[in-house]
Amino acid sequence: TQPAKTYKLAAIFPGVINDSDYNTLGYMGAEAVKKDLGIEMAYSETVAVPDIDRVMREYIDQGYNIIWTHGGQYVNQTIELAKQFPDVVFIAEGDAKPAEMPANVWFIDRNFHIGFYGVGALAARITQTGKIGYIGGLTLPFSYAEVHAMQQAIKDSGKNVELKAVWAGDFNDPTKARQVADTMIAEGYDVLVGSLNNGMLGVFEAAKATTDKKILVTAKYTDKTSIAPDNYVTSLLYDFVKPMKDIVGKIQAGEKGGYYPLGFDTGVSLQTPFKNVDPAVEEEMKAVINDLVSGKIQVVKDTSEIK
Amino acid sequence: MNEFWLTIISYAKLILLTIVPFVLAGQGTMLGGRTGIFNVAQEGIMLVGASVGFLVSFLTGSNALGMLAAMLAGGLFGLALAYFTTHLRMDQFVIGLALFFIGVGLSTLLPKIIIGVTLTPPLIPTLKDIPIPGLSQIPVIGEIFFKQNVLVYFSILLSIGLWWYLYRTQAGMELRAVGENPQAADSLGVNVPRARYWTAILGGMLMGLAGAYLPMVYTGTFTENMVKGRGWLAIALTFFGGWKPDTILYGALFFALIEVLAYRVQVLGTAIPYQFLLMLPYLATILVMMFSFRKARVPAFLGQNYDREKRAL
Amino acid sequence: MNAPILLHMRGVSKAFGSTQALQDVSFELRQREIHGLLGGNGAGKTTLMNILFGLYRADAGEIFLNDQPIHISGPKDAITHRINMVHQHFLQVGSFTVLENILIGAPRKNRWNNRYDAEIQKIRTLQERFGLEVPLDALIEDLPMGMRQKVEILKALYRGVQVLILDEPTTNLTPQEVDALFQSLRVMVQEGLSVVFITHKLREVMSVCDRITVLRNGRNILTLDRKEASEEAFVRAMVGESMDMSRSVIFAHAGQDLPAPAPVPLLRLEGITTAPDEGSVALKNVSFEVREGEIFGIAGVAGNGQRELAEVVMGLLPVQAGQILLRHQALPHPDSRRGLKGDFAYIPEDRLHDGFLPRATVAHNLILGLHRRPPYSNGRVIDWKTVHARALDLIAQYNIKASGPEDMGGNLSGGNIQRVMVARAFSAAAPVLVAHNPTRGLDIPSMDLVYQRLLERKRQGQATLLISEDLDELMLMSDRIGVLYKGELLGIVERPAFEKYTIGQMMSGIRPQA
Amino acid sequence: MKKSNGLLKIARAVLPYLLAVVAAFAAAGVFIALMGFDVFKAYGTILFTSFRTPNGFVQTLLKFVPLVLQALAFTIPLTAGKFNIGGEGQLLVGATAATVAGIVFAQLPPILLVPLVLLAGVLGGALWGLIPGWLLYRFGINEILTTVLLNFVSFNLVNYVCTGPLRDPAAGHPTTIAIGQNGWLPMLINNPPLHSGILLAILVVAVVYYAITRTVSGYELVATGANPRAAGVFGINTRWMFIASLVIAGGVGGLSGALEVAGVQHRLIEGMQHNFLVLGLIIGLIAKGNNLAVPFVAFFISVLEVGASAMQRTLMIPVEMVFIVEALILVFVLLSDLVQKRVS
Ligand SMILES: Nc1ncnc2c1ncn2[C@@H]1O[C@H](COP(=O)(O)OP(=O)(O)OP(=O)(O)O)[C@@H](O)[C@H]1O
Ligand SMILES: Nc1ncnc2c1ncn2[C@@H]1O[C@H](COP(=O)(O)OP(=O)(O)OP(=O)(O)O)[C@@H](O)[C@H]1O
Ligand SMILES: [Mg+2]
Ligand SMILES: [Mg+2]
Repeated sequence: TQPAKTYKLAAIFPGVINDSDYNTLGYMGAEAVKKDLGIEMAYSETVAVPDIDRVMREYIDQGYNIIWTHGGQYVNQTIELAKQFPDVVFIAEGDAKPAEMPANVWFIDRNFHIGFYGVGALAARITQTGKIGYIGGLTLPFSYAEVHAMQQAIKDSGKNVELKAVWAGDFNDPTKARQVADTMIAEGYDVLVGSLNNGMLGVFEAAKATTDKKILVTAKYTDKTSIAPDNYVTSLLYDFVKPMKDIVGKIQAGEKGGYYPLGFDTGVSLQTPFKNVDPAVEEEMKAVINDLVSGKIQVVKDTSEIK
Repeated sequence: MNEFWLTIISYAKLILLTIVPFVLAGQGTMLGGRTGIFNVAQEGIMLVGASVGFLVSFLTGSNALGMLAAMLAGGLFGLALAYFTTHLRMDQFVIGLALFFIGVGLSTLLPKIIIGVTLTPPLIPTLKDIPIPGLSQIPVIGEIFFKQNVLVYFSILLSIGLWWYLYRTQAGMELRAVGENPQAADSLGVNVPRARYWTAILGGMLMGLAGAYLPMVYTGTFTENMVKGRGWLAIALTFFGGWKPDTILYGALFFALIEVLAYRVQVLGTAIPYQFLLMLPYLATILVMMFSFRKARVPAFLGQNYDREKRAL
Repeated sequence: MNAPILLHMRGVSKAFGSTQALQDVSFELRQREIHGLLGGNGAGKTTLMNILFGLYRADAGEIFLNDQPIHISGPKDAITHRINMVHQHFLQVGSFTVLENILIGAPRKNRWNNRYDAEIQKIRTLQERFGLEVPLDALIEDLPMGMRQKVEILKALYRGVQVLILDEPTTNLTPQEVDALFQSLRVMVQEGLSVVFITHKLREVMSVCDRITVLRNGRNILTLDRKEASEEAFVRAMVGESMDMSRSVIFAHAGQDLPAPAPVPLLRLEGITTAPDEGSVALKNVSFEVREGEIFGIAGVAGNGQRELAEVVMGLLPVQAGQILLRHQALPHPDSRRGLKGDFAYIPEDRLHDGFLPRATVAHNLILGLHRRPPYSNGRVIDWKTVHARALDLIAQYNIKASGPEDMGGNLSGGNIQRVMVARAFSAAAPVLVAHNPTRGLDIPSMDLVYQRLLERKRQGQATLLISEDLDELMLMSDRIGVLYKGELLGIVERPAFEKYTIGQMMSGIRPQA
Repeated sequence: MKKSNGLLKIARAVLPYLLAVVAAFAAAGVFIALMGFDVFKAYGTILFTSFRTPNGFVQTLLKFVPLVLQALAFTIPLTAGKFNIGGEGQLLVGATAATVAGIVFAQLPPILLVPLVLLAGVLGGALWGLIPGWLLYRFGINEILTTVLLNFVSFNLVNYVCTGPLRDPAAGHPTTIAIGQNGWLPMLINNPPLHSGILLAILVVAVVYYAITRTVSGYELVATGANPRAAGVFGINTRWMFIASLVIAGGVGGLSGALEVAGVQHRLIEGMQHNFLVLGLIIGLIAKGNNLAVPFVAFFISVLEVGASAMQRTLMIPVEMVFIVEALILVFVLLSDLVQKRVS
């Protein structure tokens, strides 16, 4: 009823916006909001955990009234602050609906596991040695969920392949990731599924450095063809343009909070056409992906520990 | 060749691949220490080396230039350390820490300024293995030792060379004298400041190269803080390497073995949480020091500054 | 014989921070002469020669060699002019062999190998010529002082010298070894060398030198031919008018009429035996007692267990056998807190390492070891008011040259550091004092002050264990002197039966025949 | 007369710092200008953000708490001549212990739980300081190495705890669930939030200063640092001093972690140590190990840090720039020493 008030968006990123990865996606989302919705936007890079509360408050001081924290490490403090500033809207990200959700919080659930069913199905079909390696950063709930989803896919594919999950201990240490990947290759794993940020680069280098056999790699978030054209298969693409435009739009329409799960309908997709994969597999996978998107395949979100 | 040998070979290659940054940084530390200069800025210098090395080879498209630049940058840090300690006689640890801070800052600042925002990751081609004609044909041995990248060869030859220089030549004997008792060396006409300068600079260059190794071989790109404590491990290595080139090489092999095995255990599957496997290199280092540290013969003058006209207080 | 002048230093001045070490000093050296350079501590002897050898850079002055002005900017230059120096504290690499120590910096055709056959030959011939037998492949740190000095001389000869400087070469030698050294000096002079011989011991100078130059407070007072001068002349020159001789212990020869100690033993060592470990001499079954009002002297060549003895008495060094009794009470051992408890005071031999806090204030230094007891503290909190007052008092009493109690220890001169050591020890007023080379680095007036304080203690019936490498000092102050050799107490002589050469014999390990 | 002397003394002490700061800013300014930014605007932001808004000031105080404690964790052993580079490890282990205590005993009333949480943090940190202390005492291992290496061990320890049974399923990041409300530090101000930990930090500063300058143990610590050999000869148990100083430092470091948990995060979060260690070292070194100077330097650095992120946000100048300014200040402060020596 009252005239739509003007909104200013502040986006806060855990890493540098030019990582051509998770932060870049966020940056593009924020840019889109700025361009397409004509909303004033400012952002902060590499905001450390101890600083997040301060940075959010500084933005609020400056009259920003939509605060988006683009990372799971911020979710708790974002919600805490939301309670203190009811007329500022907060957008938080995480992997499971938080226990308490103030009315002025939008929660983006990243639902990584759904896409990883597809990755698993693909990996099962392209491994020669029958050994698939999943390289994660840390044993976070979403990582477990990803691995379980892959297991579900492998089971459904009826193929007899082994899936091994290992952890580099860090999503952003390419050197460690490289060493893990080297080890897996030495142990005969020929398909490496990366669920890392900067670490991904180490996995690709390991694959490139292997000359005596062909190592295939899948990645996450963005198209990484250019890094290793001969080893790259696909990537589980994410997108924050549509989600952010949706949410900010809703905010403008007066919807101050809500739950926003990411999925195939919001821009998540398995990058096609696959690289370095024979067309037959490409065909099989089309069906799988369709069933996924249509919801015919229900991917179980299982965050229990991997033994 | 059967499965077993293939595994052996690939692990042996991995170990050699892993020792390089430790050997380079360790020998660099040892070299400075031999004239009494105790560099504690490795972590920072390696970061700068990684950053500069990556940037230059990214801009020029030449890894050789990149490594050269990394060594130059490291050399500058060595020069600064030598100047502040040998010339201005300031505390080596304090200056070392200051250089470490500057290194950390510069390493992330430079890429931001020079490359800025790109939407595809800036990548450089990593170093290719260079098979040594003939030798690389030898079964197993050839595969392991003579199909490596240039820096693996370099770090091993460097260790041998340094050992020969320090223990088989008069020049090296005089250099060691500087680190043991500079006043004695000085009173016999050895140019102590010169020795301290060049060892500190060359040491810095080696650390810079050690840093450059990470993007050049492991990752093809620079990422913030990518050295992740290897600089500090190099100092530890130098201590339990007894400040000797040969034992430092063995020490590095031991390190690499631990690292590689830690990952292998994880891949083969184990009840031990991976976080504890990742602690292994650090814990093993401490463990080894418990038994080797007292015995390690440290250069007598390590960490001190020599002033001809000042009597030791 | 007036041989031509080989070397001439003219108008040399040098300042270290505030101290003017040398003020317009001139010095000339004739060919084939042994020239004594005489002066108290801190007179500038070492500084002058360090300048000649290029270790210190002179603020002013010039040097002529055979009437040619030469410029020496570092030892390298000095060596090329065949000037060489044997330092007071040997400059040697302990972990290297004798051979390596000689060859450091020696010019070679090919510096990229370590085949030293030719060099070894050359060294052997030198050793024969001057009778300097040393095993070339022995590690320096394993050699006794006498040997290490030979190495030092070999280093000089190997590089070919015409001017050889010896800085207090006799400090660590027995009278016998001293004679031997003087022998080889004479040989060298016959071979055409000229020798500068630094010392503050008059008798030595008189026995070997052809000419003698005396320095005092950085000025050269006089240069005389030995023949045409008397001891008194030199003493005057060294000490200066400043000092009031009448109250002086040194010149009053107070030793003779010291009050005899009471026969009551205060400190007693019984069969003390310590474990041998590298770098230190083991004490072997050492027993003696120090009585009330007694000064018990320990003589011996440096490094024969003096340090170990002092540390055992202070409870720092564990023993394998034997015990220490204070007033017939066996003391717990080892017990590094012994000093803290107030019965023992200590003047350590190595003041810089064992006694001094360069990075703390003079006040901090003056209460080290006394800091847990009144008046300085109640055991928990330090009463800095009192500390400050006392510090000012001590600084005045012992005329310690410092800007005040808050002055940093590092700014003090060696002599003043020693004064701090002494002031601290005497202010503890402990029944037992272990004084190791208490006058090292002190000029004669301050030396005298220490002696006066020692006599005061004596009168108050306190016991003093006086360990010294200066035999004259021991014979002047002690009631009895025990001689240490390789950790054994070879014998005890009683005043007035002191006799330099018999004590010297014991110092070199020859037992007195009972 | 006397008073003016005192002032003169203070001026003498402060002047070199001011010069160093100016010099550092000038040097870095050239760099910033070359990068094509507005130097004055940048420095304006850096220096005044803390004082423009109440939030800015409160945030500065919140930074000050961990930084001053980290600095003390460095300077306390430094007094005894030992380098503790393990502040962040001690912070993390302290934070871990505090978190576990805060979760396990969540039901206790505040009067019990708050002290318990802090105590747990102190003990955790002290333990992490004891290990290098013991390794030094028993095996003579260089403490610089052991303290640093233990940092890396602590990172993995935190990862383990944050992804283990106490993990927070909602956060896509290694985080534990929150500690009991009763364990949260009482607030001095609610909005912007200023927790009472700052009082505790200031208290610690005062106690440390008093203990080192006035007590016998403090004297023995100083003596040990000034010359361990001599201190030992005169009855001070120097090896014990080394251990004690490292343990106390660990405790202080642990407290900084506990305060972050109980006062700010209310949970253990991977990365919560950020760059506190390095800043703590810089502060301790700029203060030249003088515990009286530490709080002032720490506050100044906090101002810079808060200003830095504002600068990065408003002018898009990389934060590292400020880090370099800080390092430069250190170098210039060190140089100013020499200058003083030369002059006097
Ligand atoms: N390296 C130095 N730094 C500072 N002051 C010095 C240095 N060397 C000598 N001095 C000062 O110069 C003066 C002369 O010292 P020098 O060592 O020449 O005396 P010396 O005659 O050799 O005394 P000693 O008999 O103790 O050897 C003394 O005041 C001494 O403190
Ligand atoms: N290691 C040193 N570095 C710099 N200056 C020193 C050093 N040692 C002494 N000094 C300075 O040199 C001056 C004399 O020092 P030194 O110890 O040689 O005096 P000294 O002649 O032995 O003392 P004294 O004349 O009382 O016996 C002192 O004022 C001191 O400030
Ligand atoms: Mg002197
Ligand atoms: Mg002298």
